[in-house]
Amino acid sequence: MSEISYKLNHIQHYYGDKKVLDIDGLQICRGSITGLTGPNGSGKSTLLKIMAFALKPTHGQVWLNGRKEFVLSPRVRSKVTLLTQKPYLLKRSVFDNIAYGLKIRKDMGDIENRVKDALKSVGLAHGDFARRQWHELSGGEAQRVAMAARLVLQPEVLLLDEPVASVDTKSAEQIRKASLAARKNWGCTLIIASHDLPWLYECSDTRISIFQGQIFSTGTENIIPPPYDLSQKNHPVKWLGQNEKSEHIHLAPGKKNNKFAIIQKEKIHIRLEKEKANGWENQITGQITSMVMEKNAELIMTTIQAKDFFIDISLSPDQAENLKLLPGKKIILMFSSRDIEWR
Amino acid sequence: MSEISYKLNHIQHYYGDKKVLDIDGLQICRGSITGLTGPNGSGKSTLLKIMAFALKPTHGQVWLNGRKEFVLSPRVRSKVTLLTQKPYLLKRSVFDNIAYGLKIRKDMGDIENRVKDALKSVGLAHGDFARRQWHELSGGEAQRVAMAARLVLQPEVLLLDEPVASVDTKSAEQIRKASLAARKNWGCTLIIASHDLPWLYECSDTRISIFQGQIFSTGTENIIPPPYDLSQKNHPVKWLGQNEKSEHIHLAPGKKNNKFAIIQKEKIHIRLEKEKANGWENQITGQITSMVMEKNAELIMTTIQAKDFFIDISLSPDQAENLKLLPGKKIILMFSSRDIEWR
Amino acid sequence: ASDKSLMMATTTSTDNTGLLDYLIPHFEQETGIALKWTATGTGKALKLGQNCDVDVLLVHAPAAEKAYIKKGYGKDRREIMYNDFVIIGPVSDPAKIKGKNISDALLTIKNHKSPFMSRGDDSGTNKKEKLLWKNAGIKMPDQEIWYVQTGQGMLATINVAQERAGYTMTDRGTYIKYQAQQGGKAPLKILVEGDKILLNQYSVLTLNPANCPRAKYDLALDFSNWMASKSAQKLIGDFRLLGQKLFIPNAKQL
Amino acid sequence: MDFLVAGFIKAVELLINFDQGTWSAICATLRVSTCSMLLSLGAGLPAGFLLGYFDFKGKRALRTVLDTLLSLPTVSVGLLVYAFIASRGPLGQFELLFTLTGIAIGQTILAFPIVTAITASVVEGIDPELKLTLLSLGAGKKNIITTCLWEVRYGLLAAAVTAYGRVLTEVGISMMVGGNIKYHTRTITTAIALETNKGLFADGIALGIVLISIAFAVNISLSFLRKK
Amino acid sequence: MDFLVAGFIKAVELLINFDQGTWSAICATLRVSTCSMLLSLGAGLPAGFLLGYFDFKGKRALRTVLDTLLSLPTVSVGLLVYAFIASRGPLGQFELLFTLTGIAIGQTILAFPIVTAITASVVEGIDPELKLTLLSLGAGKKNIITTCLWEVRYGLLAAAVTAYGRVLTEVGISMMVGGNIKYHTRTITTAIALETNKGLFADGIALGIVLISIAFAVNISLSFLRKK
Ligand SMILES: Nc1ncnc2c1ncn2[C@@H]1O[C@H](COP(=O)(O)OP(=O)(O)OP(=O)(O)O)[C@@H](O)[C@H]1O
Ligand SMILES: Nc1ncnc2c1ncn2[C@@H]1O[C@H](COP(=O)(O)OP(=O)(O)OP(=O)(O)O)[C@@H](O)[C@H]1O
Ligand SMILES: [Mg+2]
Ligand SMILES: [Mg+2]
Repeated sequence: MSEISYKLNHIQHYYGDKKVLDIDGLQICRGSITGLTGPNGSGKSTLLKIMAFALKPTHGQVWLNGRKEFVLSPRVRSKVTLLTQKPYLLKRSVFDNIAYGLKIRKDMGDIENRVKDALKSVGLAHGDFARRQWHELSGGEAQRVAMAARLVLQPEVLLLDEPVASVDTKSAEQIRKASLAARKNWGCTLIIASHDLPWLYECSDTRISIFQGQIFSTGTENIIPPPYDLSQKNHPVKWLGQNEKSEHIHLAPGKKNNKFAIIQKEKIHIRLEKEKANGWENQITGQITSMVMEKNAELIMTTIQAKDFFIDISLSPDQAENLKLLPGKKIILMFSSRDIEWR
Repeated sequence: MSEISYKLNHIQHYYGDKKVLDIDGLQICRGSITGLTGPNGSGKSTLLKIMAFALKPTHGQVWLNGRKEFVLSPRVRSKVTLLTQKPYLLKRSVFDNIAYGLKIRKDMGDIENRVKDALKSVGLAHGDFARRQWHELSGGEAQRVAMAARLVLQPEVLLLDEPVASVDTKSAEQIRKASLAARKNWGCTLIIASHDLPWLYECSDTRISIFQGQIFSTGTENIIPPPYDLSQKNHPVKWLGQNEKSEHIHLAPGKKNNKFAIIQKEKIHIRLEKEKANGWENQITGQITSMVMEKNAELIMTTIQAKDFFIDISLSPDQAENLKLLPGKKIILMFSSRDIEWR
Repeated sequence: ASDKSLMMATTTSTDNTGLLDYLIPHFEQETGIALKWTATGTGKALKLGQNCDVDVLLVHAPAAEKAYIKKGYGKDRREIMYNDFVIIGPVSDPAKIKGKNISDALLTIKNHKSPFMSRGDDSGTNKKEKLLWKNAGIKMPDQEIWYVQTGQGMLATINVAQERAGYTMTDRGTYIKYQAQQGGKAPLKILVEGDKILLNQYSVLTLNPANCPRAKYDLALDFSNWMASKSAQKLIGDFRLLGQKLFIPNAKQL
Repeated sequence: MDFLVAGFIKAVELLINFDQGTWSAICATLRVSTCSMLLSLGAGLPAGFLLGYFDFKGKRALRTVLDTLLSLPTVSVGLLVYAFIASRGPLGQFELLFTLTGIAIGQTILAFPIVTAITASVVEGIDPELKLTLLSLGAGKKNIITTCLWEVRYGLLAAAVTAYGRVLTEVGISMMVGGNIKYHTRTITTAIALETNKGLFADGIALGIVLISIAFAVNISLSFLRKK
Repeated sequence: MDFLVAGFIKAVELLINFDQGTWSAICATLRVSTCSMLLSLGAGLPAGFLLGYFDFKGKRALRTVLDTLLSLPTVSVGLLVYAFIASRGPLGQFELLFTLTGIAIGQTILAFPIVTAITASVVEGIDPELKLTLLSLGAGKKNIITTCLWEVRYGLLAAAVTAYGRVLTEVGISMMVGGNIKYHTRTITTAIALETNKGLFADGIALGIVLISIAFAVNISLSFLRKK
């Protein structure tokens, strides 16, 4: 299982003069499910397109299964499949849309049943949908047809760009199951970009977050996003809230160009009240907005909002119960500025 | 505030022979924010298009401000604005896209600043984005530009079809704020369709859910979706789980054609363990998947999953604390089949 | 002079040879009448006159002209000049018609089934050709393989004849131009000429005011008279194409 | 073959020596084609829009008829126009026969179906989301037409350029309606036909080169409208 | 005016009486136009695809040249082909002058830029998402071409129909290369030109109606390809 599927080396991508991706190195294990998160415009779709060999990066190489591969390389074609963010359906019936990939692979055996299964796995009834035309679908239905068209190919790598963006809860659950089944049944490697963090956390076993084109791996980190106030050079500050300068985070000194403030999730502590003079510079008032079950109910992903700053922390059920944490509750986030790194 | 903005009368819509919308009556108050939920293909987008006077319903009329209105009616044009599900940007710059609506209204005063404000309200920096071309945007950025193009018009009614579908958490929060500000600043009436229920619950003051074209108002109801097993005519049953016939819900007798099983949320009780012989036919094992703060932290929207059946219940913080409810916890849903209505 | 203007329809040969370009400025200068002309097939020229779209005609199809006047469309047919037709063919002359009289020549071509190119466009030239077949007592070989109808202008037809190594009938003016183009090494040369019947008479016709009341009959008559005038006749006689005389003036002075 | 080379040399000569006949034909061609293009675009763009945008009964039949009109032979158009504007025709009193205006009318009839048919199929390809977006932004009928057409401007350019090519090169109408009158209604194409008829192939080629140069100049000045 | 009516009657007569000349012209027209359309579509669709799909340096210049070629006068094309296939020309030994094959070659040259230019601008309008989708589904180069072209089939129909109209109605090439030889290379358009020149306007109109009828039949049989 720990065989390496993808290796990215010094990938940079520019749109015009604008650098939107700058990844020194990244490895993806075969059979893993990787969640890709990050704000709008951080470069998720660009990265996925590059990994799908549908876009040539301005610099750098992508290895697949230990081989340097390129756009339109015939080795790659039948292995890697991308579900794009705005799925495009071909101007033909739902059935033909799903069968298309099989047809160009000249892999036509038992096509009826395979299409049927694919439709079922995204929660669409074959009888109702297969003969519909591409424009006779609602937004979420179209999204799911596109997903089915990828699943039916049983690719070695499945790259999903916001697969549940306009999909209802039940179908999202179905797509999650289908993703897990893909891994189980044919050892598929999945990389999934999504803004639906609870869903993504349930789906994936490792997480990568991406911010302004840079990668912060493992999902154990929180980014304290810019802008930073550098007016006192040695004690940069991040103001919370949009206009008022009231609450703020003390950052570590030593900020360099193009670096972001990072803090490990485990270094953030939750208290119910402020503590005086305990050596922790940062005691930020926040409110729990949501608590969501992470995979297998072992952890609870808790989202805390402090003005316009959102932070996700994974808590154990015990911890949550002890502090009687519930959505809506006000809490204190406590951490030291020494634990903040510039990366 | 309780003046009526919209009135829908016997609206039916067909695509071909397929009836996708069947609404007997619906009223929307001026200045309200209505959340519209429902699974994929239930008819949300169709309803919003009809309310935007961009689609003529097959049957029935729509009143706006007490007047029967029609597609392309000049009275409606400057009042009602729809953000479509797949926002389409005109092939011009971001600035021109946002200014377009103002230009066709010949309302060009101080256009620079108004566009700037609109961009800011969806979290995009004017300097960075205004001069970009329509195709030089990421998915979420495009979505937000389209939103800005609607906000800038300051319409009387704003219909939003999945405004945060591919938008990051922070921007979703900004869009929420912008929606509230629209109501506050110019008394805007908003109807918002979304699958992001936590977000929607935070945004809206009333909820409508829609299922196979039929409306179930107020958000206090849960639909137990078909298929129903009618093999014993008098005791219809809803099987949970996809294939195995194990756990099930006893439904009320008397199912009629095209009717759905509905249960009021308040009629569902949560227990930690099953109780014997208490007269409640249904004791269903479920697991809490998420708990999200509702508006103003007064309630917690709790999602419970029982096999493939999802149910949302609003709990008070006290209730949750007493039962020590947390995501991941297994609970029992208890309710009587007599409380199930056919509608 | 600008209000005195005249519209003429004429056949392509008068225009293509450059005769009108040479002649008309004199006419305009002497009479103060502006003359515009459109050069088309004889048939269309007559038709334009019949429909009163023009004021005067300069054509070369005597039989058709007489019928035309009889029908009441035209008036005052005035013979102005002539040139002549010749039969040309490959230098090798496969049917051996050189020196024969015209009827014998055609008969030989027919018997030998040598390719013969006809314009087949009902032009003055074509009408003359049909008359020649009739005079030779031969049924129109319309459907014969060797009888090729080009439906095109004279020069194009000569070109087809050259490609097909066949015979054709042409007016002398066009042949001269053709010869010049080939730089004196023309693969086709004149084989039959000089017969009286080969004369090609050009006439000016005015339109019948009864048919076309709005046509400028008076100015048309002026043109007709001028063309027949001594000075114009001399100009025509002096006109040369590539050093060769092309038209022989023969207007009868009134 | 050699007349091709000779034609090239002659083309340069004609232009440099400012040959009067050639220049008058160039002017006539430009005037007539500009006029007919303006008319056919003015009528054809909205007509094509309506045909491509709206769904109505008999639309497919109408499209088939329109496609058929793309196969109108120029001589037939010429005859048709002639029938109307000839001195005995219903429009005879306007004296349009043998005038540039007459030619322009005929060429408009020729170009209109081309502009309309290509516009219609371009407009048909418009994303339905665009229509919805425009309606939802409060666009009125006029806004919808202009914005839709602007959205597909590259496609319309193809319609215009194709129609222009047809208008610029047609002979049948110019010949039949214009009469190929030197210094008046002789256009470059009728001049080419004449020279070719005279067997002066080099002159024909030369004039052809002149015509193509005009088209090239027009297209270069249009190319700034192109997508980069 | 009356010749229009007469033309109508005559058109019916020609077809009913099975007039030999007319039928031979119809056959010639059909054979030549089918052949040239097949050739120009076969070459023009892929060429237009490449031009519209890929971005490369000099693309805009190439498009401008192509647009200019839309303004090739038919007589010039005729002369060009004539120069090559005349017996003294470089291809003289194939004896293509005054044959239908010769005409077809010329018409292919005429139609190719039309097909290519319209195809290119239709392909240019393809949603970039389609390209991405095809790549992501594992389409190879050939799949990409065929699927893209199929996606824009309605636009390509316009290209084909426009080119067909041009080919069907052109006179210059048929006249120059084919020679308008009765029963052999006389097409309907050259026949129309001939009849008109003879002053037989009614016959010209009649043949024009015959031509339009052919186009109508072709377009009706194509209309099943249209979007409903
Ligand atoms: N064609 C383009 N030209 C210029 N800039 C572009 C282009 N496409 C994307 N960008 C920019 O590149 C950056 C990365 O875009 P990308 O689509 O990868 O973001 P993303 O992470 O997928 O965002 P989202 O969550 O909104 O989908 C963004 O800042 C975007 O504005
Ligand atoms: N053009 C069409 N032709 C036929 N059926 C259609 C068409 N558009 C939508 N439908 C069907 O109508 C129903 C309602 O569609 P609608 O787009 O309103 O759903 P929705 O609630 O917006 O769904 P989603 O959450 O996926 O956006 C769906 O079942 C869909 O399949
Ligand atoms: Mg993206
Ligand atoms: Mg929808």
